[in-house]
Amino acid sequence: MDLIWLIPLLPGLGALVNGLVGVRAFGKRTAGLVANAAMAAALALALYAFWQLLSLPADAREHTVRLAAWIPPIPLALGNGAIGGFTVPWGFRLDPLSGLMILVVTLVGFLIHVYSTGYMHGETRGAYARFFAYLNLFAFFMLVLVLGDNFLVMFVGWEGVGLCSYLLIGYYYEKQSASDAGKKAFIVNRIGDWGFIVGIFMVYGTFGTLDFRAVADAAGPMGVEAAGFGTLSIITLLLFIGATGKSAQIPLYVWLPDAMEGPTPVSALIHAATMVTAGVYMVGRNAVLFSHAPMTMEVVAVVGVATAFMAATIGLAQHDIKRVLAYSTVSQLGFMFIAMGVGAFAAGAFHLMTHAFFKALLFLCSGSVIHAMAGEQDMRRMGGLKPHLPITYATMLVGTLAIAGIPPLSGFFSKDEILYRAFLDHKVIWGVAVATALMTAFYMYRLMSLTFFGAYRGPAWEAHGGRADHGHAASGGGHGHGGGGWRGPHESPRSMTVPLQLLAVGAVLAGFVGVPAALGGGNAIEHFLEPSFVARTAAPPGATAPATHEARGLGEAAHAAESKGGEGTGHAAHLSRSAELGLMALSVLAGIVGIAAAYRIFVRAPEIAETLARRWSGAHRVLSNKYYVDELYGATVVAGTMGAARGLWAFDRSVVDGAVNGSGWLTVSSAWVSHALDKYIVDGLVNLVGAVLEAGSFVVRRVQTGLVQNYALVMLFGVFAFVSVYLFVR
Amino acid sequence: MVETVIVPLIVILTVLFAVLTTVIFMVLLERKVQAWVQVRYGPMRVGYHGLLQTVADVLKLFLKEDITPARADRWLFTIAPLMALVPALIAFAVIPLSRDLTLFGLRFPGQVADVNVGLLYVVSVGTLGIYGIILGGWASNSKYPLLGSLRSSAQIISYEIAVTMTLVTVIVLSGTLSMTGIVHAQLDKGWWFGFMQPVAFFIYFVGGLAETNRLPFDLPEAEQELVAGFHTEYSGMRFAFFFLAEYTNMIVISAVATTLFLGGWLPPFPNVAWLGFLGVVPGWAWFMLKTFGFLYVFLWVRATFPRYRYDQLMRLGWKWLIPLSIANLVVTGLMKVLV
Amino acid sequence: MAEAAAFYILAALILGFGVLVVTAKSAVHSVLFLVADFLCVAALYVTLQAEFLAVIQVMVYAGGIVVLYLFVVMLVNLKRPPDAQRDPRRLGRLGAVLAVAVMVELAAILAVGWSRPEGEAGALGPSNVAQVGRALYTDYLIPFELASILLLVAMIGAILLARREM
Amino acid sequence: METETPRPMFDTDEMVLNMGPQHPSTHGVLRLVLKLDGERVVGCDPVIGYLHRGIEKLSEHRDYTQVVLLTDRMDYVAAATNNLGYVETIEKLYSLEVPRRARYIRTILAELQRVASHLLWLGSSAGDLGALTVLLFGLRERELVLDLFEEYCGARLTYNTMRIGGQPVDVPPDWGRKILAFCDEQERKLPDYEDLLTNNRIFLQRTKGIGVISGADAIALGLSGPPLRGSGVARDVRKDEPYAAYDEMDFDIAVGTEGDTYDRYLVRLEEIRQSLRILRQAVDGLPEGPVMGKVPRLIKPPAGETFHAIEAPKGELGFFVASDGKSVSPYRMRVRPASFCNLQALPRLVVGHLVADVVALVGTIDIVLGEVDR
Amino acid sequence: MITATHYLLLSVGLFSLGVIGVLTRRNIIIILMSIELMLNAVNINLVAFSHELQNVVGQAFAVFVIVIAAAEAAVGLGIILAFYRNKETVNIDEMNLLRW
Repeated sequence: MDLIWLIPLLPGLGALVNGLVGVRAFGKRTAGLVANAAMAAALALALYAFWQLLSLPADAREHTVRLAAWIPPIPLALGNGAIGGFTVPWGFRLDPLSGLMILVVTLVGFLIHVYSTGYMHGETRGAYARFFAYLNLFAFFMLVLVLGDNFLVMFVGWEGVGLCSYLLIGYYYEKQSASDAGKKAFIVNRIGDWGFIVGIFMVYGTFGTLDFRAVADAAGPMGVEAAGFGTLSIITLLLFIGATGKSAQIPLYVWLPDAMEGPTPVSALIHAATMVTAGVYMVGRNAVLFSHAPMTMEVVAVVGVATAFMAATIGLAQHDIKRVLAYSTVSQLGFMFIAMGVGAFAAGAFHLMTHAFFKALLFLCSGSVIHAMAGEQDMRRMGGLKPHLPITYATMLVGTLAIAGIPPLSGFFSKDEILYRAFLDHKVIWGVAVATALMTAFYMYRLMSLTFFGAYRGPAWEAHGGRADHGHAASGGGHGHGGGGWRGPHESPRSMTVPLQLLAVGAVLAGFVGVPAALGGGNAIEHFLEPSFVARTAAPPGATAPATHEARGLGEAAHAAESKGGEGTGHAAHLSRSAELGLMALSVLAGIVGIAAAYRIFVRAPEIAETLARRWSGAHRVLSNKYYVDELYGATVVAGTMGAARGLWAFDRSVVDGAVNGSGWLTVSSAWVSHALDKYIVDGLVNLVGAVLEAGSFVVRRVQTGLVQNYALVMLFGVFAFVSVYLFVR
Repeated sequence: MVETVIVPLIVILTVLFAVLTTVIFMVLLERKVQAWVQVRYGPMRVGYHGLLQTVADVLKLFLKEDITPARADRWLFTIAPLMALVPALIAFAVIPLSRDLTLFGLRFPGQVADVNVGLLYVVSVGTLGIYGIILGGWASNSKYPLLGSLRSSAQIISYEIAVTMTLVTVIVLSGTLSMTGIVHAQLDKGWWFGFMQPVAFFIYFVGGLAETNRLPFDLPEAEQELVAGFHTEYSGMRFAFFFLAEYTNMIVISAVATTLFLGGWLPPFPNVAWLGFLGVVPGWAWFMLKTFGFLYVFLWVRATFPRYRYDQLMRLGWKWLIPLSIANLVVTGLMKVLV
Repeated sequence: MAEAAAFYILAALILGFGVLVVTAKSAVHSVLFLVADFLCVAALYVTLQAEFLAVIQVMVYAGGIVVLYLFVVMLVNLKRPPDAQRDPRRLGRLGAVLAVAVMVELAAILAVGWSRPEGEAGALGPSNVAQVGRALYTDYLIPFELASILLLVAMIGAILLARREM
Repeated sequence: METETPRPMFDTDEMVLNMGPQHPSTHGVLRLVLKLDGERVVGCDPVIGYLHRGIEKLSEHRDYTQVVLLTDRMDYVAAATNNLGYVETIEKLYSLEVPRRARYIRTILAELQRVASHLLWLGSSAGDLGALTVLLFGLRERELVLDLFEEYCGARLTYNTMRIGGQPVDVPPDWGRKILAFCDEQERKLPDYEDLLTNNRIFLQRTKGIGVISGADAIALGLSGPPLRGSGVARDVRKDEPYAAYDEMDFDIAVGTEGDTYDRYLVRLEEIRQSLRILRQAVDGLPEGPVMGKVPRLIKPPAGETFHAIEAPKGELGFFVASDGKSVSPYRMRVRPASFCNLQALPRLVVGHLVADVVALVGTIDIVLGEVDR
Repeated sequence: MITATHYLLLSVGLFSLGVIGVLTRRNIIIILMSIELMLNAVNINLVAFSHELQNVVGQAFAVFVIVIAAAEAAVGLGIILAFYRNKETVNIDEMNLLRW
């Protein structure tokens, strides 16, 4: 276990070798080999470390390795050591949570590396090595992120994965949309990072240390800020802002769908399985802080559920296969945040793990499909691919069922756990979540149907006999059909299908580590993860302790005693086993209903979809335009202060008008009224604001003469004022 | 009064006289030495073997018409030669020409002023000489002089870095900035620093050639290329000042080299007992001997080498001499710390 | 007495040359007055027993920085007089007035209300160089190194800026 | 080329620099209009004609013998070879037989002239690079050659020393021994130059790789003489189309490899050695006999025209003479001057080099403006 | 007797000259030179205090000021050169693109 620092370092070395040497010198085989070997070694080390961790007693499963001082104590005799005392080590900590994470990261990462060797083989040699260098670099930073034992090391990883995400989204940098998407992801993430880093400042200001364990231990004895909005609430809120950025929650989720411009393995690894879960991980890592700030928890849960719901609705109407999955990811991340918000940290982490498997699987399958269709991503031009892509179909079906929550696939257990805990916490959240689950099943099966069932709607390949088709032209990289023309959809090479199959196995089996008690399981994962979410000081944060003990419903007194303070967010209620089973059944039912509906609409009677879309055209347009959020952000945030007036106007145009259109089906008259209202009052107000601003700035800008000396004169005037005050007032 | 005013005045006048005389004979020496190297006689007509040739030249220059080009900046054109000459002359203030002498019951110091930052003084005053060159070139309002002056000043500044680095090595060895202190340090060590610092000495020598615009670094005045460099437009007395400044600078370089690397007014190997008889020769004579020896090498080099091209010269300065001098400094520092 | 005479002469020279720097028509003349000004300041340092600083002032300012100015003045070989265009919105005169006002005020503060700050009077020994060096290399080592890095960065930046685009 | 070389700092615009016609290192009244980018030459335009005296036209109004005197004024540092070229042309046109002794004497004079010319070149071009001592050394030895010429014909620069059909005078007594003594002396002095230049780092830096011109380019530009041989082309009229007594002499052609300034320097030094070798052979083998052939009193060649070239020190010197058979002066004379043709290479050589190299390159092609402009 | 006050008055005067130069001249090179004047005024201050307090710290800081001045001159003049190459002017009144 002392070697855990090697786990991130190996991919780092791989990145270094590929990045410095490989880009110029390596052939594709060598580059792929280097990257895969680094990941394989990291995986092996991670497995070994995890095994060692398991072999420890449950209460001692924590191991810290400090490599060196990063920010050493500065021997400055300034003041009372206030400056010199700031030290940060390069520390790595292995505990159950990070152990789980490194397993997920290295395992999924390794499989995706393997997959990528097949998926990316059409790239040129340098670009291929570059891709693997980025991928390895990402693994390095991700592992630093999860293994870091303090905020600052985590922040290094945090920013590093952001960087890699940017690099990989913009991998096809000659494509305008890809580089734009990369920039968007980067910038949106910065907004979140602002919150994160301010949170870190506050953590240091409050606790005087950045070590997670020390912070948790210090926070443990503090009172729960149930009534007021105290320091911990502010800290956690700020941290959560960081998490929303990284994990694509409202309002900062917009970058993730665009991030699908990157190569599909990247979407799978970074934007589904690992990086985007960093926010969840971070919240879980600071579970003690969060559990002391119930108000933040509520915010987390509400944001989570809102995100889940909103993303799921958007997912209903998307045509791009990867975008559907992207919104699905956002939605599932919302689920994880629901779990975090209701205090079910372990459940969240559990869902994180299962999600990593099935979502990576789904993405890779979609990659396989895209590969087969020579870069086509629009589902309207797919269909009937099942006979062509048997393995992909099978594995994707597994993934779909898993995400839909069909037992006994992994998604069932984790999602059900979350729903259960949400139910305990708040019924409305639960309700929305179940609806979301239904929609999840629906749009996933819609995806399956549009892709694999029905008639083939894609470009013909025999008649054209070449690659002159639009589908291919649309693909930035021209995935791997280097020499010859496209000869129709075909199954992917073994290097791609084998990871699919392995991930499918994972997606099936991963849930069994967390079979809930109601089904006779031990919910092993929850006990395993528990120590990570609690402070070691056993001071209870109030009256919740017995309830917590109760709620857990386990017999392990010793374990409960030490974890009193942790999970205790006060879900006092506990349901009977039958009720729990009922809930389960309900959620399964939701999944089945969703699938059935999708089957009905998209497979049996495709015309229904058309009809629906026409009938609900307003809603449909809103959904397929993703609630106009991108446009909103574009207008408000991007255009900046100067365009504030115009931004409001755009807001009015897109949101209000969109809403008007959406509700146009009510009555013609009400639409007319609202239109009039809109035009004369709303527009009038907004335009007034804009006009005032514009006129004001027109006047004020004259001060900006551009003459440096006038600016200096103003400075001098300031000096003059000060000196005068000093001279006369003193 | 005598001690504070008259004695320094005498010393100053002596030094000034010595320097100016040396300059005059330096010019003659240059012509003679070069002639001898080239198997000629050199000037023979004025005085015995041309001894008074320079005097005649100077007289001629002083009597010549003093032309100021049209559209030249009169004011700068006039003071530029002085700005070149004055720094060269005042640099002698801190150079110890001899040990302190006692004559007629009065104590005469061996130098005008023993400043505790003497070496830095020499360097800083040396940098001021550039102004004369740049302004002379600029004020002429002509293309060739401007180019020549820019080249010249760029060259001087470039080589000054390397030269200053070698001076730092000497400071490291001696532990003082006072010129007299440096001579005494050589007495204490028993070795001239030239023997202890051959690399520094060599760099100093090369840099000295470059700073005084001597062959093989005489580009600024390369007759074949830029006609006559920054003083193309000068004639008569003002030209004489530039000329004087150039030779004075040569003597400054030589005198500083003598002080720093050749033991100043010390006889060779001052600590070797059986060479003690060398002390019979007075210190100022040793100093003169060494300075002229060094100057002779200047002339020798001039008679031997072709000229560098400008870019080659810059390359030599920046890519060889400066790194070499820094490396030398580092090694010297290490030796000082370790040994 | 001698000290006072030196101070007044030097002060007059410094201010006089300062005025000339600011008012000179030609930039080259301005540069020259600046050099003269700096040399006078160096002389003032000598009277203040800061010989090292005086030499540094001559070496770095007069021998380095101002030469750089001179180079640039010569390179910037103007086709039309630099002061040709005048922006009417610039409030130069007001600035001068304000500057004079500030000067008067500061002088008033100094003349009326200022007294020597109380501080432990150290001892400036004869070996000025050693003392400055010791201060720079012990107490102010980090600022010193930072300053050297600043110089390096400035050097690289200046080279990049002055270099022609390839 | 221009885009790759780093530009020096002090440049603002492309600047036109006028070098000459009054400039110490253009060897006469050559004017070079240089286009500079900073210090780098991007264009060079030689302007000639400042020394034009109309020698070719003048000769149409002088009789054939008087023209010899005009040829002296072309390449005035190598007057003897000019004479040789001219008289041999007329002899060819007139089909005159020249006595063997005269041919030997002509060979001796031509080779002495070559040595003198190369010495002057060595001195002046080294002087351009700042090596003043070499300049004086070169001039010193050249004085010895001039002494020999003076002894033979009484003149030191413009000899007018050949006649159509033979030599005007026989060699003075003891002249051969003095030539041999000079050869020995010169042999001893050559290492002096080499010591000062051949392995001098600064000289190498100034000449190696400067003004490179390939053999093919040199031929294309019509170069001849040392600039051609420096580029590795073994073309020497003395070997290829022997004249005077060269067919009886044993010597080697000095050839360079790189075609740069340094190789041309080496070629010229080697040519001095070879000249000394020829001189020794010629003096030793000087046959007895008359020095003047049978020539009509009135030289009036038959109608016709001819061209004849010799290897002058600067390169191939050719004379084209047309006679109408009636007049006593050439109907038309045209000179193919070595310097003029070699000068064509200058713009090619200097582009891309620095201004300071222009001086070295003007030196390396060894031109005399008297021959360029005529 | 020359006290620190005298030096401070001198410094104030020199500084104000620099300020006037900065505010009134249009040649940006002269403006930079005026800034050098101001820096020198500061240095006079520092050295005067160093003398007054018999403490070498003031001189150490003066050295730093000189370093800053060198850096400022190098970069500032580099910018001026670059600007001059583009606009053919060093008139600060024509450097007014940073507005509106």
